[in-house]
Amino acid sequence: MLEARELRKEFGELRATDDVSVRFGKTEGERVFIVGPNGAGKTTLVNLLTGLLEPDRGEVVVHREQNGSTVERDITEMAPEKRVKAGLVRSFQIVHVFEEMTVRENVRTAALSRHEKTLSMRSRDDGHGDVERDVDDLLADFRLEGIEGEIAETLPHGDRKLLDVAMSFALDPEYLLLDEPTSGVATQEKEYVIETIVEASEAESVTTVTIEHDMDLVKEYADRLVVLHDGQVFREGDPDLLETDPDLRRVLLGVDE
Amino acid sequence: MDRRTVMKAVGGTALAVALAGCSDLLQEEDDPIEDAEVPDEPIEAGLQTFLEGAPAVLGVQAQYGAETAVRRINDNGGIADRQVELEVVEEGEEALENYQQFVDDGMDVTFGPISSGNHEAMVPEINDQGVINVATDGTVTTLYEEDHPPEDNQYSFRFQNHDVMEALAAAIEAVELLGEDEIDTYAGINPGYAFGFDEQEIFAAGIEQLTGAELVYEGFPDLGTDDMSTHIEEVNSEEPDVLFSSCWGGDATLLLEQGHGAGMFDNVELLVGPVLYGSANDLSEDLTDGPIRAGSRNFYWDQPDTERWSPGDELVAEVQDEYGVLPTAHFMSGYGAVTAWATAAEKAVRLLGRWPDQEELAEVLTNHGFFTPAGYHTIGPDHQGYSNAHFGELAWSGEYDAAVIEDVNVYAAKNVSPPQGQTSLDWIESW
Amino acid sequence: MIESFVTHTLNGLYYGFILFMIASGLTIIFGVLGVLNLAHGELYALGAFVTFTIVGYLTGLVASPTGPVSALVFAVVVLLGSLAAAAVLLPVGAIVESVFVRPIYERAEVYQLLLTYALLLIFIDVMKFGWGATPVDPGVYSTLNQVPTTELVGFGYPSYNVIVMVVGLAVFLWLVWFFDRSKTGRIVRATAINRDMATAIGVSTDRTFTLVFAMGAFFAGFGGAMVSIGPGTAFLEMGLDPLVLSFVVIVIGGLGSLKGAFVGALLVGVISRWAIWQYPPVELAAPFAVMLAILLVKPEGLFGTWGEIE
Amino acid sequence: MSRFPLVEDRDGQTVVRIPLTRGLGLTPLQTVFAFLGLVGLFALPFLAGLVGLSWERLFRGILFGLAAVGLNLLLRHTELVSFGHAAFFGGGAYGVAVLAAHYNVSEGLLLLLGAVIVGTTLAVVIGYFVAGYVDIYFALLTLAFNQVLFATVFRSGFFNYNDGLQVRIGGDRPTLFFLEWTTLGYDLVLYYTTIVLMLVMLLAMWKLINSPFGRALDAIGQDRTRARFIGIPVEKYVWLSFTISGLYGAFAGGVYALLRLHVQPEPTLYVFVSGEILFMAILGGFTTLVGPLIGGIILVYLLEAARFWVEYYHALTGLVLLAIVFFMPKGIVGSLPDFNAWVAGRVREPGRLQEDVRSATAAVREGVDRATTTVRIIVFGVK
Repeated sequence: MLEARELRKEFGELRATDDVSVRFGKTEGERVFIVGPNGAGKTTLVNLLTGLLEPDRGEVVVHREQNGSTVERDITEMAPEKRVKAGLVRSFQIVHVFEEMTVRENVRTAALSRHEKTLSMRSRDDGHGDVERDVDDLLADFRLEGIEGEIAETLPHGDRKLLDVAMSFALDPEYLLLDEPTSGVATQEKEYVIETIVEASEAESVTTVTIEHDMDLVKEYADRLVVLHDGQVFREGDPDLLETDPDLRRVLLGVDE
Repeated sequence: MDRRTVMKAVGGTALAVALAGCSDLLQEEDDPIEDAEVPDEPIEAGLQTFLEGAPAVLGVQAQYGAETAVRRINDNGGIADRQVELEVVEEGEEALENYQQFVDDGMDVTFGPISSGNHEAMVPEINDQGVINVATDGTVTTLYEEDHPPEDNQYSFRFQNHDVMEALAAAIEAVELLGEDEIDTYAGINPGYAFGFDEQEIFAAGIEQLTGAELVYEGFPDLGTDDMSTHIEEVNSEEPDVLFSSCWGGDATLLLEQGHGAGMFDNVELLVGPVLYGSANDLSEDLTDGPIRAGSRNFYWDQPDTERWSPGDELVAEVQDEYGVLPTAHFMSGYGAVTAWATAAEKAVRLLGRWPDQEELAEVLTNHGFFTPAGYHTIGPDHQGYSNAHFGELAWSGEYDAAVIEDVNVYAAKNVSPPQGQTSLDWIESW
Repeated sequence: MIESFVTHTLNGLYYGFILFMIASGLTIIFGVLGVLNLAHGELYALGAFVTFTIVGYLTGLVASPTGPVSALVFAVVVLLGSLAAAAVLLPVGAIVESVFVRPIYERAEVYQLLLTYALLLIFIDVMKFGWGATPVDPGVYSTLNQVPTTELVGFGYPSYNVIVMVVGLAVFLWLVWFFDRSKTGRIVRATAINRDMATAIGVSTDRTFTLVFAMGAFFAGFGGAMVSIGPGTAFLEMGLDPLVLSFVVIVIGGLGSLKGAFVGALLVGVISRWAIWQYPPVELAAPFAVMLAILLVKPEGLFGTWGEIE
Repeated sequence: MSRFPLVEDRDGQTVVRIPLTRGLGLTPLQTVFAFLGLVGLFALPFLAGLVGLSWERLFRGILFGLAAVGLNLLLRHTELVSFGHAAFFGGGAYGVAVLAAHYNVSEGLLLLLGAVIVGTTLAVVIGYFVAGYVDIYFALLTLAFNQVLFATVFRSGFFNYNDGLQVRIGGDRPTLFFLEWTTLGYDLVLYYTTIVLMLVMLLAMWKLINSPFGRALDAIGQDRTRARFIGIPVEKYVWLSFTISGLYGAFAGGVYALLRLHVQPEPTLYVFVSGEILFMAILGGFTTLVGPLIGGIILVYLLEAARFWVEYYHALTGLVLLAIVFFMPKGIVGSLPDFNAWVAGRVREPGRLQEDVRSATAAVREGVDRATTTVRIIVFGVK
């Protein structure tokens, strides 16, 4: 379980997250969706959890089952690349892939990292069979096999999004934080993107935390809902809240009282 | 003075007479070495010097000097009938590489460089390659005194006086002018590179030995800087009796300009600068104000007085005519280096009856003596040239519309340099 | 001691203003075009050489000053000459931008370095061809010092330095006004912040870039003019060190920030003069040590704003 | 399998395998070039003179070029522009000079080892501070470190100021392999030792940039944030590559000192030397492994020898560089394929050459027009 404890981050006057406390992965493979209006602090929360930003106060804690008991580990000070090794992986709202590499090389680079082989001096094609097998599987899972030789920057946007997520999965995550995986994707393709992610995460029982604006998708796929508003947790619970809670609707529509 | 006397006085050959600037004293043609077996092709010589930028203030004078000497040689029928062809190239930071290129190009002799670091780099290479180089400048003292004593050095020579000679001359000059008891404090503003550090060290040793004066400030502005105001302000606040500065070229004019601007000359009794006169052609009248004694190394064009010394007079006329400048000490660096080699070569031909090889020529050049319009020069057993050092009051000449020095003091080489085999700092301590 | 402190600080400010005038052009060009112009120092040197010619000619037309008033007239003539010399750099900058730099905006940025380095080398020889290989000096420094300035308040300080500080401040204020208030300046800023947006509202980015480059060249040339009329000389390699020092200044200040360049230049000027005063051997290293110290503590510089003129 | 040894078919392409480089290969054309290059390198001291070139100068070019190969690891892969690589070149050179001048170390290979240690240590220290920076901040920080080092050496008596230090022990040049040599013998032994070591270093670099580590560096260069979030310790890897990069410079600087036997700050440590090393990489073709080496040879040759050919030798060098920027857009080696195609095209249809000239003229004219208009606007305002 991944926990944010009273995380606070200020940018000048603005308090982007105001002592946010929330837990993800209460059950194995839980699908949590973070929703909220623009400027609610969603991306900041993900950035704090993954180490892109340092909190002004508060902690990030991972709970792990060990010999039948739960062990807490404070990772607030941990460098992002170490959190990745600890199973905490993310994608970005604006696609971050290695633009000049092919699709396959992108995924392979991530897989090499997962296999602790980035310091290896052996040639690329030489003796990394386990890595290549992983890459093949992922390309298949994300239906990228047909375009594995294409240079990343030439791909259509939807494929770039999928590639970004595929790279995250190549890291064998325990928690995967996805910052708007469907942003910029044509409406008819959104379903496809989310569906692909869900399939992959269920296969590996990865806990996913997804920022999403499309409430239809949220309703369809969320196990649990976290609503942020003005840097605070406004509501937390079942996706049915979207239907039942009038305050929530008002907040999400951005109509202030 | 008849022909025989002149010839004898300057070393016996028509060429030597011509380079001493006395050819009009020769009344008849005579070639004592016409029987010598000498190759027909011209002598190829290379000169490297600073041809552009700030140090070109010095370097171009050396070029003029060398060219003038070569012109005079060729007008007088060459060296044992061989004409000299001089190739001039920018020294830059690649003096060693330039020398190698000269050797690859088959040069018979090379001249230059100006920079002492460049010269240091070259000396071992010169001895490896075995093609004589007569350095115009590159005057760091320790080079021939300690680093490359005669037993390790066969082919590398230097014409211009070394640094100790001018720095000590500066110290003695200050004492002569102000009196031993009047100098209690001194300061230095010297360019922040090897030459400036060396000059300051030697001057300090000299002036302290002579007067017991105390150092109150030493600053080393960057070479080619555009602002010395901090150092000048420190001199202003310390008010030393003597200020020593080995700044040259643009640094020298900058020091004088900013010094005047900040009233520095009201705060020092005397400024002595061993190479100040090198900037003669860049000084304006107002900069020559103040108690400034400017050095001119081994040559000042009006010493002896050109009114009475026709070789000097002719040289100045020729240089002004040809280049439109007054010759400075660096002119003589080039002129003298060529002359040293040329007269030695001719001497060798006369001795051998044929053209000498490099080894023989080097042999003759060692302990060689010769004249230029600046007087008599010798190359010592240490391959270092020894000539008089000159200092005088910086002043303005309406006639030449240029800076001059007046009331010139001439220091014989033996008074400002240690005996052979002794190092300068040891020698100064023994005063 | 106190008087020394004041003088050293004034010397630092004077030097800082010189640095600012050189660096302002570099920071404008970098801020808007994103081009690190290695030939900037040569534009500065070219300004110094052109000043030698123009100011030399103009001062030949006026008689040597005899009193404070005529000295002031002389100074005005010299400053006008400097402006004229800097104006020569406008077409030079415009041509450099539109003929040489423009074709390679789309290429990897390192080619801009190679290109501007090539221009640096070519400019050196252009000046060698034009003015000869040895240094030149318009020789107006001591006359400028006859303008009464600090003596009026009973303090001896070279008037030329005072003139440089006043002129430098004027340059700074004009630039602030230009980018904050003038229409052209706002267009330039808009282009710097968002090229596409600027194009969308009908701004010709091509023209803006040429204009900015020409402006940068103008101020480089004006910096050269200010040095040329001072105690120093104009010589061929004079552009090299100021180029490197300009880097220091604009990095300390924060890239592309005009105010940053201003503060950075004065800081480098004053701190380095203080440092030389207290510990002379540090002279050569001082500006770089200041830069390292500032960047290692505040990596984005004092007024860090990426790609924006502020 | 192929009929030829070392030649195999891989992914439908014929490749030639080079010993010691499992998993790597060259195309047949590259193999021919590599072979010619090797022959050229080994025959250089004997061939250069025949075509009127100085092989010692070419040797110096190779050394600076090798430093540029090191710099290119950063430039091409982590996409960091270093303006301070003279620190390592000069550091290596001064490592040799100090050991020889102050500690009387007389064996050339030991001196070289000292050079590598000194220069690489500098890279470790400087790399530690700059690894977290990118873009121009990285460039100018490396520049500042370089200048501080230069200033220290320039103004320190220990290093004999700018006059520099001799690499001679009691007046004698160092031994090589504990043997004393004649002038020519020394230069030749030094050359061949260097060439052999350099080939090993080139192979190692080739291996490195094609390894997962090289991939990780590419990743860092292309998207630092993403690289961090796939678990690559970015700063550490940049630091490591910076150190390796410095090592190449240190080695080259050490050999330079052994060749020149006198080390001064301006030709080894000055910030413009850093610039030159960078420009060598770019002009030779920084997207290739050996481009920087070629760039080094060409730039050093121009900078040293052009003054013997023409009076305006800066301009000559500048024009050559300009020509490369505009006509060989990927540097010399990088543009070879395109250049071949262009020549072939013009040979087939000479008429298109006129077209090229026309379009180039038009471009220049258009540029001048724009410049004129702009200046008019600046001076007279918008009508």
